[in-house]
Formats: sequence, structure tokens, C-alpha cells
Amino acid sequence: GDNGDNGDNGDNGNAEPKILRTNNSSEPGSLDPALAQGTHESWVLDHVFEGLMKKSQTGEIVPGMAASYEMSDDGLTYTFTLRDGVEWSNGDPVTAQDFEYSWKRALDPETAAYYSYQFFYLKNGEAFNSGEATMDDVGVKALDEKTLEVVLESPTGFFLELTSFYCYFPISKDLDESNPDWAKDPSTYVSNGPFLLTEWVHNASITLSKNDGYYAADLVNLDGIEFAILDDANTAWQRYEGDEFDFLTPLPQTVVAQMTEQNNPELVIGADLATYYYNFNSEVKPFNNAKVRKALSLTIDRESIVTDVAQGGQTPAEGVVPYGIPDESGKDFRDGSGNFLSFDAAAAKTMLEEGLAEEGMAVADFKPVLLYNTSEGHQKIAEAIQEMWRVNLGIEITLENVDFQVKLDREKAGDYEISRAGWIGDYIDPLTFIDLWVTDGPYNDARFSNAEYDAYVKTARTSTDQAERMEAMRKAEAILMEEMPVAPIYFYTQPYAQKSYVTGIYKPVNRYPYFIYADIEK
Amino acid sequence: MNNPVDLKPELFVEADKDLVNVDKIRRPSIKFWPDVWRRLRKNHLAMVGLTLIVLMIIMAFVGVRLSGYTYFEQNLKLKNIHPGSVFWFGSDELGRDLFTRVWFGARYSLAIGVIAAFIDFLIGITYGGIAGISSRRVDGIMMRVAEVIYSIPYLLVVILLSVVLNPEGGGSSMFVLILAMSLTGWVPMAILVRGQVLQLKEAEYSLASESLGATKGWILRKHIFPNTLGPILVNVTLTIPRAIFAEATLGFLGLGLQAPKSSLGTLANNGLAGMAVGNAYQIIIPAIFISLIMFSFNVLGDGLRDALDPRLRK
Amino acid sequence: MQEPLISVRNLKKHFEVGKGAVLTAVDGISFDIYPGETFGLVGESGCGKSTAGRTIIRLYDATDGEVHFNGKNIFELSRHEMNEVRKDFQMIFQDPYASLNPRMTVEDIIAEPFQIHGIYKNKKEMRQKVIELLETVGLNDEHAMRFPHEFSGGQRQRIGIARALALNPKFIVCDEPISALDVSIQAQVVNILKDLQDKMGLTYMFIAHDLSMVRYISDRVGVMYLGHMMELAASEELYDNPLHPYTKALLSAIPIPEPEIQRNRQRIILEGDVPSPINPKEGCRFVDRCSYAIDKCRQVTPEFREVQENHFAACHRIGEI
Amino acid sequence: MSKYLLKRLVMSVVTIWAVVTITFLLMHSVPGNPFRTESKMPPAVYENLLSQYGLDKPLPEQYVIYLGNLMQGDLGASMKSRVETVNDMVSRGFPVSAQLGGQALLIAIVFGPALGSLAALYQNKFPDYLSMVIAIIGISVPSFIMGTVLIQFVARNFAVFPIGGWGTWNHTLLPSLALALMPLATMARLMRSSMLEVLNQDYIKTAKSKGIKRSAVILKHAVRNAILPVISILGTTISNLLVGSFVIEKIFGIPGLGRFFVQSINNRDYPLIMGTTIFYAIILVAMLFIVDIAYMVIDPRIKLTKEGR
Amino acid sequence: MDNILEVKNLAVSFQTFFGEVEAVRHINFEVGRKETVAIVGESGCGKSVTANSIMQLLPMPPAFFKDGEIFFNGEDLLKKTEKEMQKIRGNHIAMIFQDPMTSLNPTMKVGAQIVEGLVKHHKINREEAKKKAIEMLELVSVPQPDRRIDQYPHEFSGGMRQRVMIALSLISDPQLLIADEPTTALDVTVQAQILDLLKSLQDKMNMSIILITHDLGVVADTSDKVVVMYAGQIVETGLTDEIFSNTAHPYTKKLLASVPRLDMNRDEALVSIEGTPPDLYIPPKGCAFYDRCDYAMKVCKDHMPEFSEHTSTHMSRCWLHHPMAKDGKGSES
Ligand SMILES: Nc1ncnc2c1ncn2[C@@H]1O[C@H](COP(=O)(O)OP(=O)(O)OP(=O)(O)O)[C@@H](O)[C@H]1O
Ligand SMILES: Nc1ncnc2c1ncn2[C@@H]1O[C@H](COP(=O)(O)OP(=O)(O)OP(=O)(O)O)[C@@H](O)[C@H]1O
Ligand SMILES: [Mg+2]
Ligand SMILES: [Mg+2]
Repeated sequence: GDNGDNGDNGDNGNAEPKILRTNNSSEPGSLDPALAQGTHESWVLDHVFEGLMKKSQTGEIVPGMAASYEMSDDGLTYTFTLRDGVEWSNGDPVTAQDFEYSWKRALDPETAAYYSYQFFYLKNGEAFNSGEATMDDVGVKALDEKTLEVVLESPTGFFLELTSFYCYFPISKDLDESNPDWAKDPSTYVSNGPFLLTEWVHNASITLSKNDGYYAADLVNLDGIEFAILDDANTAWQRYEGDEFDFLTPLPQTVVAQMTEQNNPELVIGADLATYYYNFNSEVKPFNNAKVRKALSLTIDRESIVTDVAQGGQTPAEGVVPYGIPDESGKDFRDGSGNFLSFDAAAAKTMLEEGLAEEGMAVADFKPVLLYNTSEGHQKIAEAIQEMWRVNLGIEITLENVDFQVKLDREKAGDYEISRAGWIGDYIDPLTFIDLWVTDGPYNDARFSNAEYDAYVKTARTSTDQAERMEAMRKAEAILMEEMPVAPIYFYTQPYAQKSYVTGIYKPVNRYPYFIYADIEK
Repeated sequence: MNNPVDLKPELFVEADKDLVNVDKIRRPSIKFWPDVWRRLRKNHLAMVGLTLIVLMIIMAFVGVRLSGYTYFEQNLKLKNIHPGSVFWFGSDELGRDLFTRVWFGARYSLAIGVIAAFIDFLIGITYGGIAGISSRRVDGIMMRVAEVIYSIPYLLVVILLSVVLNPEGGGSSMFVLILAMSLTGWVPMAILVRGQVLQLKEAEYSLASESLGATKGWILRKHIFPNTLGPILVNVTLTIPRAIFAEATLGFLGLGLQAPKSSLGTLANNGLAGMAVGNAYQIIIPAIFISLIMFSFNVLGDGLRDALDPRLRK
Repeated sequence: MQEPLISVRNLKKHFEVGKGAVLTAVDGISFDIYPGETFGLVGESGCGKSTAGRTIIRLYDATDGEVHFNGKNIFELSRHEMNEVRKDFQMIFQDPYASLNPRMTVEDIIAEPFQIHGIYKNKKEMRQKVIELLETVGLNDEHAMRFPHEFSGGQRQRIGIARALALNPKFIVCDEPISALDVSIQAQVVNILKDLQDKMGLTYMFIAHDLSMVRYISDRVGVMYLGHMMELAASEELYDNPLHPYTKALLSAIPIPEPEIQRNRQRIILEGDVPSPINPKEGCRFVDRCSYAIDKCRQVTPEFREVQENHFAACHRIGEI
Repeated sequence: MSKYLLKRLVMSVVTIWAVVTITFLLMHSVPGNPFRTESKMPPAVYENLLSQYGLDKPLPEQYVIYLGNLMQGDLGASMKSRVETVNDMVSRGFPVSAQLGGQALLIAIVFGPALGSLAALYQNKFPDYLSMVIAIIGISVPSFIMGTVLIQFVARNFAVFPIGGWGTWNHTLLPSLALALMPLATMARLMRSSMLEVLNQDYIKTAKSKGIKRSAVILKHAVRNAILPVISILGTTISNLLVGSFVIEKIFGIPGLGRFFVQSINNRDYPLIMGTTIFYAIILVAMLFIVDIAYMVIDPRIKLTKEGR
Repeated sequence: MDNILEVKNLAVSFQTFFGEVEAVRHINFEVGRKETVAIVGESGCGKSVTANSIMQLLPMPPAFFKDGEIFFNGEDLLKKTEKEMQKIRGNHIAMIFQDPMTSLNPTMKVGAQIVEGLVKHHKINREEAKKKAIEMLELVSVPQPDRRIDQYPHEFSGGMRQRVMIALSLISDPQLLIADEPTTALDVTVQAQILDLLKSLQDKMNMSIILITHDLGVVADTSDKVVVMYAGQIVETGLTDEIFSNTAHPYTKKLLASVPRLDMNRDEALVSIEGTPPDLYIPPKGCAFYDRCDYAMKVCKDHMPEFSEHTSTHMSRCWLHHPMAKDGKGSES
């Protein structure tokens, strides 16, 4: 139905309103899509805005604000036609100009959007962002009120998916021009999604209510969502247990472990698109030696870390690319490339000795420091691995915890030996993981450099042939796992708890859970 | 009343008294500290505290060896075992022996408390002593400086120091914690000492010494400090638990000791999560020991205060 | 006539108490003390006796005035010179409980002056001297290792005397050395003081508010009131022939421990209390309590002058009353 | 009097200025950067952020600009929140923290001295032991443990106490209690010893010898004098409450200033660090001032003209 | 029976760290109506403990009554409850203390401290009580009482405070006033004022006074009867003239002799009592003055002397008056 009418509200006319209560563990820095910085913002934004495309209950990419689209044969130009009758919550129609305006605004360095790089797929996107092109050069243009033309730098297989992400959400051009502060106050806040922002008590709660003007309002069963803002996971869990929340994520690790053990039906292990790994600083002796790095990786008992330490339903890592990304044939990429990571203490021991000898060191001199950012979960894993290395390799490592900003600084400066890291896929393609370690890549904290690998990545980036791309990426991953600049530890999952009366929650692999289709049946 | 029957006339003659001895002191000589100790011993609560402290210090060195486990050895198959015969205090989430870890933690907590208190003491008496004995202007300026230092949030200082001073390796973190706490922690001690000095420098025995030609330094050393030792000692015994407490709180804020070393504070903090899933012993046991240490030092401090109180002396 | 040992001229000591408030504890007093005599200083509490005594031996820095000792103004001496003079000046304090450091043994207390001036290098010798001093004041070596709190008030005061004697001083300020003691014990201390004076030719400034004791011990007596000297004369002269109305009232107020005499005495009961010494007004300090006060007394501060031979007083109406 | 107040005021401003300067320097010497994120931020954006917040300027210039803004009461814009300025955050967080701290202080002030007095009046009897047990628990159990225990065992079992959060008055009860326990205990102990001392004073004997009722002797004569040392530690108590509130606000999820303080340091949100620090310094200085005045009101012997020692 | 107060065999001890301190050891004395009885003795001899025992203001513990009775108007005060004592204190017996600086509540206005007692004892309202308080301050000659009433004790001088204390004690026309060293902390001129005031008030109000002091001059000035205490015991008691002119106990004699007199020759040495009073932690078996007594006999060391009656009003506790003491030095002079 696209008439935007709210035809089926009779069934819960005098029943208790269906409000889903949950916790957003941090105060959003802003609810302007361009200024979002992380999940604390995006979780709310996902419910109040909608992009050109959206995800259906089953996770397919389906038209959202767009009614249809066309892609040129070279895969560089997309032309979207907007749905009829879609409106902003203030009654204005959602137009192609709004999209053009919003995307360019997010790219504009003046806006200083953290995620502006997400628009670098647009033609001249990066150039405009770095001041080498003008705004008009950017490959997005409203042809008329209803038609949006997008030109890309190069063919991008996941572009449609990208348009469903919060950075690509539109904002009302007229509104932003007349009131730049519209996003600061619920009373001036205008959005186009299934829910509307009705209340925001800073650092305490955010309340959303159903948008009756939403074109697919009949699919929305909830009357509202209430996000508490509470950063202590234990207290949040107590509130869930005390029936003050209907849904909760993240959960304290101990709780996940216990619920798993008890087979508690309220626990759902949601999929996630992220890898937890340790960086080895290849520029520091003896981590320049692949044998040393591999020996360390070989003695991490990933199974035990997942089942005994992390205990959040994670999967032991098999490479750098997690499960959940389809390859050219629609099968999981991971399944296609297999498990690169094993546990072999005996082999590792000799390998370490060899590697260290090559660097002129003895095992006894090898006393590396493991850097991680302060968090109980990271600490436990670090302690467990410290112990595994001590037992299996006879090396004593030192743990050093610093706060997050410092860890990032030191990684960027190369001032570490081993560091904990994690990467969340930006889009559903192996490339989001594979291209991290290209020579001099912005996120190559391991300072890895391998020409062959770089060549494969280049192919994966530029080729329009999916099969060729996937093959290149498989090869790249194989090289990575042979050289082991990073030791993947596990693939994240996102466990969450939901009360038995909550249904219809959908967890996209790379997003926080959607409540759009959820229902409460008490 | 005496029985007058045994009165004999020969008793009514002049007594041969030893007149030299009219000034003889009959009571046995009592030195100051033995007297304090004696009075402290009569204070049951303080003695309980003292005994506990001694026991905990001993256990901090001996206890870590008793159970046969080390503080870092993990047994992931034996995690979250409740207290019992396998692990006397149970095991933590990584299957480490809490008994050993508690004593190990106590060692760090005690060390942090004692060293921090000692540093506070050193800086405090130096600064307070100088301020107290100096002219009113200098004194005023010094106290103002102390006030400013005290108003600087020490969390900021802790973070700064832990980032700036931490060389490779985590072991020095204890040093950083102590330094950070001492950087602002000495102020109350200095204020106390200054107050005492101001008071005691007017004491007649100080004036007497001055009239004999003594210098300020001499008076400070010989007369003022020995007499402030009591209140200072009390303050030190009360600073120790404060430092332990502060360290525990920092542990809670994620600024505690580097793993796998642990203080009682970080142990309790790590155990917090166990509370929700029926492993409350993981927090309760370290919490009990923190509380015991706090209790012991506090009652000992109180006891010392009473034992040192000149008004209660006779 | 004999040269004075100490000449005090226009001595002033003001304390600043808070903003703009000046406490005139001693406000321009002058007198001489002759070698070997006991100069008594009486007056009511807070009139500045202790302050005067302490300022004379330079425990306080004088606000104004001069104190001559051996022909030199001691207020102008350098630190080093003063250190030498210090040995000649000593003080015995009012409160025997507060003037001995409770953490030191009697031996340490008495040996302190030796240590400060580095007089004895040899521990044994020093101890010998300490015991000698203890014996001088009627105590013995048995007491040396004990702490002050083990002694009675009289014994402590004797320890204080022993300490004061350690450096063989010429001049001792006795600041109410007996007022904190029981009557039965006071005599012990006074007798020792008198004894020592005879033996060692000491000069005392004896501060007290017990007038009968001052009369007994002093050769000459000064009467202070609120920072001013009111009257000064030889002790018999002062007691038999007081000239100042305040001295008269003071003398008549001493209760005499003889019922017959006491009951039939004519007493002068003064009105009110000693006023505050903070920012005092011009004029005679005693004017508010004086029954002979005239207008002049309120306007002009009476001069402290020699009214009869060796009898000084500060009153406008001497001779009239 | 007014001269004294003026002098105090000037001194307070100097103190706060010193705190501002030192904090500013400390903060900028801590490594880490507010805009560093795990993801790849385009350099242009990064530059822009720096210049938006004036971080591209030399430090002395930043300092002068900051002081200039501060003079006009502008604490600047938060580097993490694009919604609220630091002024907004402080003015919103402060009432919350103030209510929490105020209630905790109230609980401590009412029950601490009461417990202490009771203990002194019944020295070595049951009430003495009971109140000292409470006091010992209060000073022995760190607030993060106390807070967690209260949530786990009290809030979970009694519906009147919500589990964390902020809103109704009921929300304030447990955190106030958790926060109050430590100062309450300290005050109880102090009150006990000060009361024992006062009860031995001559004026208590005088009051008794007037034949007035025991209750009147205790309330009008003993408590009023015994409470003076308790008041004198109020300043430090309040500063401890501030620190304690960091922990309690975190555990109970209370949107107060304390939470900002820790967060802002972790995020290197410079203006917010400065804002909260200045605010705390002001509160501290103001409280010390108020305590002085309160002291004077209760103890007529203390005059403002003399610098209180 | 014309005695307002009779202390019979009173013994009070303190339980301390060292053990028991026998502060008051079986004392007996009476106070007649309108009579002034002075208690004299050295510091620590038990004067204040005696006074506080009558008022029952001793801290218990550590103090406890070992023995004895205190009859006030024929009723034993030691048998009264705290409630009953509250009715007697301030109402029938009043007390003033040695140190006027610490005896007034420093945080309460002077007027309020008087009003408090007035309201309690006269059942009048605050307005009237305030008027009465002003009158009372006038009575004890505090100048400008209407202004003074709103001031705090620290704004008063010592003498003025002691006058306030006296006013406080007179709130309800007490039959007995216990003055524990009321002038010790004061200057002589002020002491004279206060003693004068006490005497005139006694005449006006028909009070009995127990005056505790160690100043024999004050005793001579004011009292009818004297009780001399030494080491927790009464060693001599008698009419004032008897004590001063027929001194019976060596201690009293020495005490009198050790005070310099204005007519004394300055070359005479003062009579001094060597040594110190005994330590009451270890009370001597015999006469407490034995160590310091010039006339001590062998019997004095281990045997406690009995009282000898010299006249119906004059008694002393000394072996010298025992018939066996041949030279009878004690009774000469
Ligand atoms: N250090 C000081 N600072 C301020 N005022 C002082 C100081 N020392 C003394 N005074 C004041 O000076 C005045 C004189 O004091 P001083 O001690 O000399 O009196 P006094 O005659 O010795 O009295 P007393 O008989 O009580 O010992 C008093 O009003 C006193 O309060
Ligand atoms: N609270 C107490 N605890 C222990 N001993 C006490 C206490 N109060 C008094 N005493 C002892 O009781 C004895 C008598 O004391 P009391 O106060 O009656 O002496 P006093 O004659 O009034 O002396 P002063 O002239 O010094 O006031 C003293 O030896 C004293 O040590
Ligand atoms: Mg004096
Ligand atoms: Mg007494």
C-alpha cells in the first residue's frame, strides 16, 4: 500500500499502546543523519528515516523512498524514481532535490561528517570532499522532483545496499535551509521513516512514536519505541530482568554465557559483520618476521576463546572475512574459502624459535606488550591469550590497557607491538575487510605491505566481474593468512535478549536490530 | 578504719623519714609510646583491626602460595566454580583461583594504600611544616596553592599520568596510580600539619626553646614534629584505607591496575558482572576483603586517636 | 648610683588583630632593672606583663622603643650578636604543664640549651652538668630519665628553672612562675628562686598578679594597667604608700588570710572590668574605673613621672587624693 | 564584613582561574584526540573539525580564546555532541547532580549526626554498637559495590525503587542512599567523638545544674556545639560527594554532571572537560564559602574579620 | 535539725585505666542554713568531686559512689532518680563553676541561657522570662543588661561571665549555692567584686553557700565554717576563727604559713611544704600527709588517724592529738 493512509488501526484502538522499551547505551551525539558517528545514533536513525532502498523483513534490498531504479549497463549510473505521495513528517513531499541536497551536504567538508567517506563511491565524491572538485561535480543530481540520477566513480556492486544506510538518508532541504538547528529539538525534527522522534531527554531517554503518515504504516505494529540511555550494562540487564525493558542489546558477557548454558529462549544470537583480531606491528622486530606472527596465531585456541571466554555466541575466526557475505554464486564467501586458522602448539613452538633465531633473538628475550583499550571483555580475552602463549610458547607477554583514544593514537603512530582491534563491515562485500591491509592504507595499522596482495585488491575494487573480484579476494585473503599481519580471533555476533511476547525483530547482518516490523503480543 | 588496739606507745615517736625522698616518684616510669601501646591494647576493636591487618599482610605474602595455584594460571574448564574444596574462594571467569588472586590483590591494595599514605605523609609534613613555620604571607600563598591543587580533578591527573608515564609494560601502573593519588592526596595532610604547627609553634615549650636561641628548623624538628606525630599517625592510618578505596574506585572506572595483576578493587570490579548470573561470590569475596581492610585501618586509626588523646591520659 | 643592667625605654608592642584593629599590648613603658635585684611586675590579666617580658628578651619583635643591655640596644643586634646575648637572658614560663615538651625526657629538656649552642661535645660531661642542675633545684639523677607528665606542677617548674639556669644567665624573666601552682607548692619554687639569686647573683624580672607574693620577692615593683605603667617604686614603699588610685584599689582587693583583719578592712571595690586593649582611646587607661577621674584624665594621657624620690606614677591627680 | 566577602570572592576567582589554567594544560598534554575514530576519516573532514573547534591554532591562542569566552560565560561547544553546547549540558546535568548530591547530603546530615549523637549518649551500649556498625559499613564498602548491591537486592525486589534511570522522585532514593552512606558514616563517627567531648564540657554541667530536661540539655546545648566539627568537614564531604557521584551516576544511569565528567575525559571532549571541571571547582569553592558562613552562624565566636584558621 | 545539707561517710571513686582512684574517701560534713562553708585544699584533693557528688553531675562511669549518703533537707540525694534530681538542681541547689570561660554555652545567647532556666522553674512565658532575666543581670550588676542579654558569652569579660553564672544560679532562689572556685580565674579586683556580690546576695536571699577555694584569703573573707581536705579526706574542720587561730592539723598550719603576708619581713624564708600530695591511685594506708609532715611519727605511716574533737565544732584528724602522743605538738599554739 502506498496511499499513506493508516487503514488498520482499529484492531488496537483501545488496547494498551504497544511501546517497545529498550536501551541505547550512549547518548547520541546528534540525530542528523550526516552527523552520526556510530551505532548510538544509527540505531535511532534507522527507525525515523528511510533511504532510497530499504531492507525487508527478510533482509532483501527493496525499494524504500524510491519506487524503482535503473542501472546503466556499465554499472556507473543509477536513476531512481521516487515513490508517489511520500511525505516528510511536516507534510512536505520528499523530493529528489532533498536527496541531492543531503548527500552533497554530507560530502561537504564544511559539514565535517565523520562518515563522508561513505560517499566516495559517487563520482567526484572524494575529490569534492578533499577540495579538488566543486559540489556541482559530484555525481548526484535531481533531474526533477521525482527523479534522481547518481553517477559513480566505478561500478559498485553494493551501491543499492548503501542507499539503505543511514548516511544516505535524506533530510528536508527546505527545512535545513530555513532552520539549520532542526535536528536539535524533537519539536522541529522532521523525518520520513516509520517512526517519529517525539521526545529526547538528554542522557536519559529517547522516545519514538509511530509515523501514521508513513507510506507503509500498515506494516508497523508498534505504537512507539522507548530508548533509555544507560551505559552500565549490568544495570541495564537488571532492568531487563526487572521487566523494565522488552529488548536488550548488548548484554553482559556473563549473562550471554549463562543464557546460552540454560538454553534460554529469550536469547537470540544475532548475526554481525565484524571481525575481532590482533594487529602485529610488522615494522617492529621480531614482528617483521612472518614465522613469529604465525606462531603466535597458531597458539591461540580460538574455540576455547569463543566458548570459554567471550561466550557471546561468536564464531571462531577462519580468516579475516566473516560469515554473512554472499559470493558470486550466492553462497557464503567464507564457506567458499575455508578455514585458514588452526591450533598447533607443537608446530608453533618450532616456528617461533626459527623466526626469533632469524631475527637474532631467543625465546627468553621475547617479551612483547599487548595493547588493548580498557574494557572488561577485551581484558578477559587478552588475559586468556596471554596465558595461552605462556603455556604453549613459554613466552611472557605484558598487557597494557589504555583508553580508546590513546590506543587509536598509538596504533596510528605505530607505537605498539601487538594490539587488539576489530573491524565492522561497512557494506556487505568481502572488500570491506579485504582492502584494509593494502600498502599505506589508512587503516593498515599492522603496516603490512605485499605487492601481490595489493594487486588483488586493485582487481577486486575495479573489476565489474563478480567472479573475478571474488576470486581475487579469496587469493588476497590467502596471502594475508599466510603472512599473518593480523591474527583474526573471532567473528562477532550480536547477542540480544527479547521477551517472549516480542516478535518480528529483524537483525540485518551489519546493522543493529530493526524494530520496524516488530510486534508486542502480550 | 584501723583497730586502735594494736597502737603501742612506741609508735608515737618521731618517724625516721628519708627526707631526701620527698620528691620521689612512686609510679613506675611511663614512656609515651609504650603508654599509647598499652592503652591501644585495651581497645578491643582497635586490636581486632590491628590483628586483621597483620594477618592480611602475612597472608598477602603467604596466602598466595597456600592453594597451589598461581594468580595467573587459567583453567578455562574450571571457570566460575563456586567456593568449595577445589577452589577455596571459587574460581573466576577464566578459571583462576580466587583465593590466590584475593591475596595477591590484597598485596597490591595494601601496597598502594601504604605507599600512597607514606608519600602523602612525606609531602604533607614537609609542605605543611614549611607553611606553618613561615611568615603569614608565605603561609597564605602556600595554602592557596594547596587549595588549587586540591580543586583539580584527580581523574584527569590519573589519566594523564597513566598515559604519559606508563612506559612499556603494565607493572608500573601501580606506581602511576600511587603517584596520581599522591599528587593531590597530600593536601589534607599538609593542612593538618600546618594547623598543628601553627598551634604548636605558640606552645610555651617552643617559645622556651626559642628563648634559648634555637632556630626555626630546630624547633620544628625537636618540638613541633614529635608532638604532631600523634595526629599525623592517626591521619596516616586513615589515609591508607582512603587510598585503597580510591584505587578500587579507579578500578571501577577502568583505570585500575594492569591485568592480570589485580588489586582487590579490580577483582571486585571484574566480579560485578558475576552478580547477575548467580556468581555473586566473585564480587562478594573481594568486597569483603576490601571492607575488612577499610574496617581494620579505620578502627585502628580511631583507637590510636583515643590512645593518643592527651585528655584521656592520666 | 648603680648602673642599670637593663634599661627599658618607651617599649611598645602592638599586635595586629584583623584589619585595622591594633591591640596595644604594651604601649610605651620605661624602667630600669639593676643588677642583682628582683623587679616585680604586677597587673591584671591581659595588661601586657608577659608581652613586656617577652619583648624585652626579644622573643617578640618590639614595635617601638629600646632595651639597653650592657650598654647596647639589643633590638639593634645582629642575629649572631643576639645569639650571644641570648645566653644571658632566660625565661621561666607561667604554665609548667605547657612549657615542657611532653615528648622529651627531663634530661633532654635541660640539655637542650647545650645542644642548641653546641656547648658540650661529650655526652657524659653534659649529663653530669644536667644532674648538677637538677640538684640545684632540689631534684636528682633519678628524675633525669623521666617525662614531664610524671611530675607534679612544682617539680615541673623546678625543671623549667633548671633549664633556664643551664647557660648561666644574668637575667631571668619569671613569667608568673607560681600562679599555676598550689599554695603549698608555691613556696618551694619561690624559695629556690631566692636561693639561686643569692648564690648566683641573678637578676629577675618577676611577673605575677599575686600581690603579696610580689611584695615578698621583689625589691622594686611596677604596676601595669592596660599596656601602661601606672606606678613604680620600691616594694615596701609601694605597699605602704601607694599613690595611684589603681594601685590603691589593687592592694585593698587582696584578701588577707586572717579573718579578724579581713572582716574589718576598708576595701575599694572597683567598678567594671579591664577594658579592651584594642584601639584604646587617648587619656588615662584607668579612667573608666577610677572614682577620682576628672575631664583631664579623659583627654590627656598622664605622664609617667618621678613623683617622689624613686617613686614613679602616672596620674594627674597625685597629691590631690 | 563586606570587605572580607570581597576578598574571599577575589581569592575564589583566582583559585578558579588557576584550576582552569592547570586543567587546560593537563588536558592538552594528555595524548589522544577527540576526533580520532576507528574508521577512516577523510583528512579534509579531520582538518575541518580541528578548525571548527579552533584546535588548529597554537595552544596559547586557544587558551586566550577560551578565557575570553569563559569571561562571557560561554563554555564552548561539545566536541561529541552536536546537539547541546557545554552550557546546555552543564545547566541540564547540574540540577540532576545537585538533587542527587543534595539529597545525599541531606540524608547524611540528618542521620549521620543523629547516629553519632545516639552512639555518644549510649556509649558502649547497644545503640552505640548499632550505629558504629552502620558507620563502619558505610566507610568500608566502596560505593560501586554498594550501588550494585542496592540494585541487585533492593531495587529488584521492591517495585517502589526503579532500577536505575532518572525521572520520578522514586528514582532518586537508592542512588541518594548509596551516595549518602559514606559521608553519613564519616559524620556519625565524627559526631560521636565530638559529642563525647562536648558532654564533658563545663557548660553542659551548667545546663544540667539549671535543672532543665535531659533532652533540652542534649539538643540545645550538646548537639549544637558538637556539630561544629561536623560542619567544618562539610567542604571536603561535598567534594567527596562529587567524586562519588561519578560512580553512582554511572551505575544508576543518572543524567548528571558526574557522568559527563568521566565520559568527557575518555572522549577527550576538551570543552566539556573544561566545563565540568570549572563547574566543579566553582561548586567546591562556593561550598567552602558557604560552609564558612554556616560555621559562623552556628558559632558566634568566629568573626569574619579574622581570617578563620 | 537546722542543717540544710549533711554529707555522711561519702566515698567516691573513679574507675580508670590504672585502676581505681579513690578521689573522696569517707568524708562527713554539714552545712547549716544561711551558713557559708568553705572547702579548702590542694589541687586534686577531691573538692570538686565532693561538690559534683552533691549535684550528681559526676560522669558515671567512670565515677561511682562507694559509700555514704548526702542528705539535703533530710532526703538522701543519692537515692533520687535523674528525673527527681532535675527538679532539685537549679531549683533548690545551684552551682557555679571555676572557669567562667567554659561554663557558658558558647553558641547560645546569654539571655537565652538564663531564660531557659526561668521558663523551666517559674512556668512563665518567654516574654516575662526575658524581663526577669534582665532584672537578674541587673541584680548581679551587669551593666546595660537589656543590651547584654542578646550577646554571646565570648563578648563578655571573665568577671562579667562569672556574674552571669551567678545570675543563672539564682534563677529560682536556691537554698544552697555551691560555688566551685568561683574566683580562681579572675583578677583580684574582679574577685573582690564577685565575693562582695555573693555576700550581698546571700543576705538578700537567705542562701547557704558551699565555697570551694584554695585561697585562704578568700576563706577568711567569706566563710563561717571551714573544711580542710587533703588527699580525698577531711583533715580538719571548724569555725573559720578556730581554723585560723587554733589550727590543729599540721597540714593546715603549713598551709597558713606558706602564704606570704603583707606585713612579713622579706628576708624571712617562706615556709614551704616539701614534696607532693600522695597519688590517689595508691592511697597510703596511714596518714596521707605523713611524707610531708614535720611531726610525723611512726604510727602515722601505717595507721589512719581518728578524728579528735577540740571543740564541739572543731575536729582534726591527726595522731598528734592522741593521748599517747606525749609531746602533743599538734595541740600547742
Ligand atoms: N601573639 C599575640 N597576638 C595577639 N594578641 C596578643 C598576643 N599575645 C598577647 N596578646 C594580647 O596582648 C594583651 C596582653 O597580653 P599578655 O599576655 O602580655 O598579658 P598578661 O599581662 O601577661 O596577662 P596574664 O596575666 O593573663 O598572663 C592581651 O590582650 C593579649 O590578648
Ligand atoms: N573523670 C575523672 N576520671 C578519673 N579521675 C578523676 C576524674 N575526675 C576527678 N578525678 C580524680 O579525682 C581526684 C579529685 O579531683 P577533684 O577534681 O575533686 O579535685 P579538686 O580538689 O577539685 O582540685 P582542683 O583544685 O584542681 O579543682 C583527682 O585526683 C582526680 O585525678
Ligand atoms: Mg601572662
Ligand atoms: Mg576542682
